[in-house]
Amino acid sequence: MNATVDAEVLAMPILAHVFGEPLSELPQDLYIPPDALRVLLESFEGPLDLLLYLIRKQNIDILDIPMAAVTAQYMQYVEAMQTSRLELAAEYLLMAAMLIEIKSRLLLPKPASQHEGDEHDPRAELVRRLLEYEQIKLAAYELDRLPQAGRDFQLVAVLFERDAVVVLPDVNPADLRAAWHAILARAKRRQHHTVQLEALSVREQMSHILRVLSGGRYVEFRELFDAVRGVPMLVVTFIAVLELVKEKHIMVSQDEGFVPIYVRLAGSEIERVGSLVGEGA
Amino acid sequence: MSEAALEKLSAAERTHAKRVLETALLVAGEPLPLPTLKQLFPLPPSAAELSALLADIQRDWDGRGVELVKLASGWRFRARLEMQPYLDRLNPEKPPRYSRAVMETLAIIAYRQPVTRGEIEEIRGVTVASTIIQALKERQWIDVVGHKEVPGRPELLATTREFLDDLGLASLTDLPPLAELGKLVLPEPTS
Amino acid sequence: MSEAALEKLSAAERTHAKRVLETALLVAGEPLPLPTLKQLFPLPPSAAELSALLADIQRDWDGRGVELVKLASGWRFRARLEMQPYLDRLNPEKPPRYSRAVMETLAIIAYRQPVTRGEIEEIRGVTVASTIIQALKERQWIDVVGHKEVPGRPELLATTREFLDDLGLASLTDLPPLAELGKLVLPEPTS
Repeated sequence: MNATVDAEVLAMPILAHVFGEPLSELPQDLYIPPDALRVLLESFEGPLDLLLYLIRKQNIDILDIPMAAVTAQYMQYVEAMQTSRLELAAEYLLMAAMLIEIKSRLLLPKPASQHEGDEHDPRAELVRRLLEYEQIKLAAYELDRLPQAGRDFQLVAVLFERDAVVVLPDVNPADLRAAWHAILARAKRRQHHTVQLEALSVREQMSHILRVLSGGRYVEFRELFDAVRGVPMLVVTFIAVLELVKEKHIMVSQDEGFVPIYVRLAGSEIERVGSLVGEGA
Repeated sequence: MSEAALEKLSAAERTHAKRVLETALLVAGEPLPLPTLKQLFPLPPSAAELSALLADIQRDWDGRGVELVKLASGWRFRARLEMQPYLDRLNPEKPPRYSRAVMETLAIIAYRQPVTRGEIEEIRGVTVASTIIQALKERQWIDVVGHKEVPGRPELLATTREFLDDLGLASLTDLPPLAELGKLVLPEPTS
Repeated sequence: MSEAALEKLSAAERTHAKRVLETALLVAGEPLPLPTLKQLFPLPPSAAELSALLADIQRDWDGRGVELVKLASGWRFRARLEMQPYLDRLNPEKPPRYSRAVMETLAIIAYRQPVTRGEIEEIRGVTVASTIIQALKERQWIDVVGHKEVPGRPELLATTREFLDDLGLASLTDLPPLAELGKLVLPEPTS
């Protein structure tokens, strides 16, 4: 119901002004000209704020509020308020009712017989609320004075062109070991078993590879290896490829780093466009 | 900030680590906590080494327009306050200040969290417009941390790390202390 | 980039102007053209002075992870490409894998360094594509540490510090030991 005040979330004057000019221009007496009232309404955040203002303006000890005077002043503000901004008045009226209630309870004779020690001042709750509100009001003021990102200081934003850069492959020591492992295994076979393996199957495998490559096909290097047939066959195949390269039967190529290696028959580049060579070698 | 923590690192290692840290902090676009900073390194330095390196970087930036600060969510570079007048010349349209209604609501949430909207209204003595809560949520300064087990199960509101980050605070304890009740004095009007 | 352009400015003015420029460029989030940079100053420096100051800032950032570059749309700070591996650690994406040829080449360089390309080919039993060596150099994982005094003076290749960093190794001695590899090697064909 206080929407018109609160809706001005961003448009309000800065906080310092609340304690500064708008309030200082208010008339000292209780007569409030209509123009000043507008300023007044926009300057106060609610009945507590108005009450606090009245108390502070008159330099009243908040712990000893003269209820009659403050209530009378408050009522005049609220009445002035009602004439122009009725929609704001409800909360102010509620406060007025509370003030009058406190005042009337102060006027009533205390029930002397009981609760002698209980010096319950009906103003206590109001004082507590006023103090609590004032505390928050000050905290809000201090909070607003803290430097704010974007408003009072800027954040560093240096470009990092992540997207413009190809993501590089990751490697861990285990990969490296595996690679070395493969080299060693290969080298071992070459050193110690080449003759034996060759006698066994290298020539056969060479023929097989030539058949696979027939027709000028490009075959990915790894496709030549059939892991299912066991480690010795992998080695044999590898040696066969080497042998074929050495004898210039096939070409092994890689266009650039990180792309598959391709194998094709030597001298078959002119047939790239079509299959001038028939099926079967 | 013990220098001893760095003695294990060679000068070259230290320079290298500082360069990596500085770069990451400059490009991050958000505060980086220590665990994230550790991830930068295949061989993460210890927390003590990292803190010492960060302190070292902080010193490197002494007297420059940008500073490395430790915030609630981590470390980040930001321009010093005194640079703002120059930067404002490039962007004259500054973000607006929030109204008192917003700031009071924010202050109640900051100092009394977790708190319901009803409790905020009780302290302020007026209803709190949804637009205020909405604005603070959109700014990512507050969010809902639960629901109070009372009829209607109202949202329990609290401030976020972004709130602390944006105000340059490392924790809620760095908020300006609340004035003592009973000793409250309003700032003097300028008149 | 004439130094003469700066002679009109005192040392203090120059330091101050550089600080303002550096800060504005670090926070801008977009390239800033010279006319915009001029706006930073109530008393704008001349274009020549501005260029000289920017060149000066560029030099200040030599050897750091971030560089000041002049793009078509203006000046801006950006992270150097070599920082990518570290920055990528912050938000890891699934990286692709190297081909076997690359891995084997790298393994030979790591274990047998310094080593020539010819020696790598000898060990691998196949020719090593220039692109593989090039890619590893660009990745800054290997570099040339000298030349072998044989005909053709081939490059001697070795792994770099970045290589160790990226693989999470403190030193080459942390590579999986070769002695162990004996056990890991494929089963003897006699079996």
